[in-house]
Amino acid sequence: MKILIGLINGMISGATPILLAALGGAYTYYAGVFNIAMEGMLLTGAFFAVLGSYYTGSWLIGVLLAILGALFLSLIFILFAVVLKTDEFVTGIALNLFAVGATTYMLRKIFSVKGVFSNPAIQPIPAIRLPLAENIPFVGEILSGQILMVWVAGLATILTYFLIFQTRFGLRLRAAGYNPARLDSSGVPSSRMRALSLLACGVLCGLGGSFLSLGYVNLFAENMSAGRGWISLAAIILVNGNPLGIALISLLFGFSDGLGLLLQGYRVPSQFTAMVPYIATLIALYFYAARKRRLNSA
Amino acid sequence: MRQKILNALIGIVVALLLGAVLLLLQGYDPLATYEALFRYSLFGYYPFATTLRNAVPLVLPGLSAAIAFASGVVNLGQPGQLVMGALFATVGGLYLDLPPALMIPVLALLSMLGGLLWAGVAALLRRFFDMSEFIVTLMLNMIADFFTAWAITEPFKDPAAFSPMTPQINPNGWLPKWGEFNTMILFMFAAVILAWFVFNRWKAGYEWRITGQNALFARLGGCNINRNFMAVMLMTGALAGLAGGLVVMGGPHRFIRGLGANYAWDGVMIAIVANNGLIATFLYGLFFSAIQTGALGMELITSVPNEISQVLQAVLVLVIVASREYLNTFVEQRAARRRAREART
Amino acid sequence: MTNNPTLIEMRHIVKVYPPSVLALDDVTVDFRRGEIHSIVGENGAGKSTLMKVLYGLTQANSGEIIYKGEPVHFREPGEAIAAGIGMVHQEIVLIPEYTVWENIVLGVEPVNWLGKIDRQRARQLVKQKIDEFQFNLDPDARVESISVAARQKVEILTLLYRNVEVLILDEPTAVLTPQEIPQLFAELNRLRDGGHTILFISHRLEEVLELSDRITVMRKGKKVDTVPASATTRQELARMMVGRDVIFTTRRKPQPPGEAVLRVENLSLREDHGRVRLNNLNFEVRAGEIVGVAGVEGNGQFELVNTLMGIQKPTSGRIFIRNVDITHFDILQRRQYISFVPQDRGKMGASLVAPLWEDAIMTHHRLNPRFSQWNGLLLNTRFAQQFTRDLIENFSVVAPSPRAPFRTLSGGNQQKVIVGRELLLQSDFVLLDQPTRGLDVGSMEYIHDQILRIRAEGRAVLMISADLEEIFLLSDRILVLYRGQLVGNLPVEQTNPQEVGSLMLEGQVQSS
Amino acid sequence: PATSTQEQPKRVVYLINGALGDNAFYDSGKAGIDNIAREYGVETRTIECNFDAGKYEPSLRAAVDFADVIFVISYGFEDQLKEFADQYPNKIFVNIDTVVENSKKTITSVDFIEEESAYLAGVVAGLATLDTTIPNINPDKIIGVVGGDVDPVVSAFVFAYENGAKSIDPEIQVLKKSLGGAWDDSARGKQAALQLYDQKADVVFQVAAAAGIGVLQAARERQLYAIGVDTNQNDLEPGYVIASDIKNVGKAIEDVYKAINDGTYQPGQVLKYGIAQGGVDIALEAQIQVLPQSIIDQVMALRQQIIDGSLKIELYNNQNVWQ
Ligand SMILES: Nc1ncnc2c1ncn2[C@@H]1O[C@H](COP(=O)(O)OP(=O)(O)OP(=O)(O)O)[C@@H](O)[C@H]1O
Ligand SMILES: Nc1ncnc2c1ncn2[C@@H]1O[C@H](COP(=O)(O)OP(=O)(O)OP(=O)(O)O)[C@@H](O)[C@H]1O
Ligand SMILES: [Mg+2]
Ligand SMILES: [Mg+2]
Repeated sequence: MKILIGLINGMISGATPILLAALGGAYTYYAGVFNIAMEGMLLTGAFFAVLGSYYTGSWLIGVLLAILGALFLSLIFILFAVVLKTDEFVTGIALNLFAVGATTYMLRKIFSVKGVFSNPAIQPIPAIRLPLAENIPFVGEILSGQILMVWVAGLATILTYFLIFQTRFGLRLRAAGYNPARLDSSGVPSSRMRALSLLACGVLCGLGGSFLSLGYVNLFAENMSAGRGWISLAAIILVNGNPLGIALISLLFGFSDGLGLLLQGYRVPSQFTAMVPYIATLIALYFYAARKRRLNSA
Repeated sequence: MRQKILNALIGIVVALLLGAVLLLLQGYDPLATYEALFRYSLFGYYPFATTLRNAVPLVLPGLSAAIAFASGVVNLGQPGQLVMGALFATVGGLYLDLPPALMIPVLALLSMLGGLLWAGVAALLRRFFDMSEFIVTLMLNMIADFFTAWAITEPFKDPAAFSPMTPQINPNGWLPKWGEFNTMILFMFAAVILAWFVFNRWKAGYEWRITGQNALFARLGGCNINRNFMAVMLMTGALAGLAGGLVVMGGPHRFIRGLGANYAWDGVMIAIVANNGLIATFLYGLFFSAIQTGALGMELITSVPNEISQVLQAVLVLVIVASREYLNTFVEQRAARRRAREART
Repeated sequence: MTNNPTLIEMRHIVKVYPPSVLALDDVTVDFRRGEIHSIVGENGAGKSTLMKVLYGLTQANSGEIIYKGEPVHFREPGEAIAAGIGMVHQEIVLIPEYTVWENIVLGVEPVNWLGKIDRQRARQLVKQKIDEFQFNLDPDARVESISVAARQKVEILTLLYRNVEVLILDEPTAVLTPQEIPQLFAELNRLRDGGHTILFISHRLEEVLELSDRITVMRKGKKVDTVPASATTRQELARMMVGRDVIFTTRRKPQPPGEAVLRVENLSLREDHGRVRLNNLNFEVRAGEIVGVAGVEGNGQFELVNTLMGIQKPTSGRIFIRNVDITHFDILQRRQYISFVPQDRGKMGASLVAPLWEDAIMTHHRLNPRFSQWNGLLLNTRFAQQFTRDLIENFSVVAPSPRAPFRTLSGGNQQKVIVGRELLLQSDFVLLDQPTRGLDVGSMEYIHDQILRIRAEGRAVLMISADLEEIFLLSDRILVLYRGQLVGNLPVEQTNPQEVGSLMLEGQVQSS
Repeated sequence: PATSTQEQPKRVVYLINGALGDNAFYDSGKAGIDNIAREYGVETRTIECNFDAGKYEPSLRAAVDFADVIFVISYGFEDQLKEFADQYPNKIFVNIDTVVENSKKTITSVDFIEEESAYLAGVVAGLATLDTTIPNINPDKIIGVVGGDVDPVVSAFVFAYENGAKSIDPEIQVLKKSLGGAWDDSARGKQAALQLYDQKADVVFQVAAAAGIGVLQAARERQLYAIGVDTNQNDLEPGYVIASDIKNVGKAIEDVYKAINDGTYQPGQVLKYGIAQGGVDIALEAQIQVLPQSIIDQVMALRQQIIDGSLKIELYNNQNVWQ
């Protein structure tokens, strides 16, 4: 029982940063921006979250700073890819490289450490206890005690869904991806929508980064995004950007990651259990492709 | 052509200037830093030889990516293909015993086979299940990483070693050195020339290029799209795999942890910076190798930390590509304005 | 109407596309309030560019625009729309995934305080406009599911929804059927009578004469003249456009057809969920014969081409060329028997970024052994260059060199390269899909001559065209496709455009 | 070739295969280097290879060009190290944490007996899991360990840890998780630890560098206990880290350098650094002391036995400790 609850909680916390980053990527996906900079934005967000929280003692300021940090990368992305029309893939790769170098450098410069900065003065994002739900067996143990950012991620999923499919902003955003010429000639510059989508991505990746460094664990480590930005990209592409689908894939990924660790207790070499999430992604892709083929032929 | 070279040079210069500003802001002396950077990468027998050698695992995956992208194939699996190639060559080197003249080519071929098979997995999944090679190759990179890690900690481990690694391969499979020059660079030159030749002179290369530009047109023109996709996937996989084999045969002579580092991924980046041009990929590969190699000297002499060289590389990538595109439009617009002025008079 | 006050004046407009295409060369023209003003000219004459400059889609290098007496400068279409000028592009730019009303309100969506789109109101507003202009459109239909003519209406409605006074229509009739055109014209006339100013671009001179109040003729970036429609003729317009006389009658000489080259037997294509795309087609095309395929777009032409070319597999039926059953051949095998000119140059006919020679040798490189070296491994580039130079010469292509990027060629020259490439394949059967779509009179004439020449050589031609005039001009026999069915197989001498038109629209000849 | 008669060295390089910032092994060595610089006024440099095999040879070459004394942590480039040592017999090569022997026998190796301290860590964990008077300790005899990878060094830790725990009570079960090389992914480290706690382990030993900090944080979250590694991490999560297994690389480096400076240095030795030599140790003191004095006394007694040689700790010998 405890293991199962642990697995579910692990799934939720594993999914949260991926979900937040992927939701951010969904905006750019719909706006027709090929954005692979989520990895760098997560990392930058994680760094600035710790920076803000450590110096001010307020996790909220940490989160805000994380958003600003990730937004800074968004601005560079906008400058190069939207204004100067540089190839988006190149811009993304360069920004990821930049984020690793810059956060490592700042870590050394500001905190005079390399590798990990962990300090009791870093205020974590609080966990939300639900006194009512707590008494329900099983469900209560999952619902209560989740870190605030988990709920934020859930909310962000719904909000993103609403924004993209129900609002003026969303109609224009998707138009920028489907046919920018149409949007341009209807008087809304498509480049503006692309820029806005990148800003949205920055905000969400900032939140995701702050979850990494102030939520699940309470420290900054070099390269602590550890490929989650790439997984979020795979999640987006797998479900064509649909926010609900993204939530599902993120959970699947969080689950298989935890499952991989758990399987180690059962005589599978750790390198193979570590592959589980990636193999799960491939399997998801298989079913997705099969479904698409069916739809196409129908 | 001259314009292209000029644009590249301007981009590099602007990027280096920007980098200098960054260094100044952080309180380092940019001149001394660049001096150290290039002294440890270009000016000198050993530095130059090292730069050439370090270029191998950048240029080969770069060529692989350039050919794939230019053919409309999104093979991003170079990192995985590289380590699989390295593993194949290593295992071959552990169990085979042939005279060097045979052993070296056999191991090189084995490494190509490793990369080819790993790319082949992605190709087959795409071909028969319609699974986008973009995601598949990315996932296979991770899987290859763990798989090779397992291979060197379990079945092929060196029991005498303190960290996961295989024993050394048979010395007959070691690439000889000429002075400081490692003969692995010969393989690189040969690969560049061959790849260029195949891509630009072969009939298949012609079809790949056209397919990359307009797949429907190529298909209607009678090109066998599926076969070409397979061929490109396998060939680019083999190129990346070869890089892995050469790294083993010319470097530590065994598969050790961290063998692949970030090379292949940097190679992909280089291919894009080079706009998928093969010769340009080669040149940029040398250039970035020089930066990476020189970073060591930079660290040693001016104690600029090596993460600064990472930032510098990011700036280089962005600025080179942005300025190339900016300069192209700038040049064209200037010509247009001149033309308009002529028309008015 | 021709005496109305001037609404827009464009003065001394110069526009160069980088690096050096002089698209507008000192053009001065005026448009009056409440007129339908047509602009005609060959491909590349600069018609679209002139309108794009007015609309703010592209910026002129010099010159000025006076609108309602004030100098204006629109930096983007939004500003032009705000000032009351709207444009429907030559290529329809709608979002197929969106519904009609979503396309129309995009950019000026009615929303509630949350930013949520007020669907009810948006649909109602669109409905109102549809009714007001009697457009007969379903606001909830997805654009990908409606006809080309309906899409055109969506484009026009989009502008009317924004209350523009000036409507710019860039070749709106190019994609319409003969029956749809009068409807559009009636709508335009109604708009004009309601006080709108309409700027209309077209190649089709008889349309222009019928519709316009005044006509401006352009040639090679220059304005030739502006004339009242009532004071000119088709011949005169054509002469101004191309700078010489143009013949409009057929030069097709009678010629007895030979034996059957293409034979299609019981060809059907059914999609998985049962929709019938091609329904039991039976026909043949004989040597020395041009067979035209008429039909409203979307009635099976696309699928006919796809099954003939091997892109789609027919559900049943067989295809023979000279008694060889090619039904199960792959594309390359078919290419030994079929020359094919596709309808969309950029999408199917060539790679725009490749150098000209690489586009010119496609298919030849597989079929003609002289392109091979080293047992077919290597491409004989020297021969390829020679081949391209010959093609350029024999098909009067204007191109700087075989190495010039294909996209730098003008549309007409691109089409000549493709036609030349295909005709040089020497196959017995030639499949032409809209061979002159979007081409100007000069290029069209040239391509028509080539088609007649291969007929004279005794090759069999199947030509799909949306242009009935072209079909009647060239064909010996006309096939009419209606809902995937062959509803007419008529020798050209025994029919007329009205009959074919009815077959296209109704699948049968009206009894009235 | 006696280096002892040579003039005083001027430049020292600390060459590591990985990167600084592990809060542990490499950093501890760096501290020793910094102390040398301060005490003897020599110029020092650190070269990090970031686990990039392509950098090993050029780095070694640069180090040889630059310095007279080279301290290396040579995982991965033992072969090149031998070559260079043979080529430059006048330079001093000190290899840390592994044993490398070149044909001219000039390389000095510092070998840490990590089994000694890890054994004691196992003893601490074993005693703690049996002592239900400690808050939140459950009656199950289960403890855990999280390793960064499954390499021989981590395996040696796990091996001795298990032996230590079983020496207290053979029924104690040791659950093991490895992060498959994700040394820097502290979230993963935390998740692994949480799973162990959910499987009823009440003490988890981390051998996972940066990822291991996540283990310590998991202990706080579950209100259970962890054991730190390499440096004294007892106060990183006060009240939840009950001990740290310390590896004092800096001390070894300083000792060797002192010998060089004093002229007593002998090339080609293998210097064993166990608890007695101050190379490894167990640290129990903490701001908030969780362990009862009885346990502390018991561990200290065993530690003393190891120092005076009355307790011999079994060394790791390539057994598969991961089941
Ligand atoms: N890093 C660089 N430094 C200097 N010059 C460069 C660099 N990168 C590219 N160039 C120049 O740009 C030119 C264009 O490269 P590109 O690879 O497109 O040419 P190519 O290989 O001949 O083309 P293709 O591969 O299509 O045949 C190169 O020939 C080279 O002279
Ligand atoms: N975006 C562009 N870049 C470069 N050249 C262009 C561009 N658009 C048009 N041109 C060139 O400018 C000239 C005028 O083009 P324009 O589209 O105005 O002609 P048009 O009269 O509308 O022709 P058509 O009847 O084919 O639509 C042509 O030579 C064309 O090739
Ligand atoms: Mg090139
Ligand atoms: Mg036009």
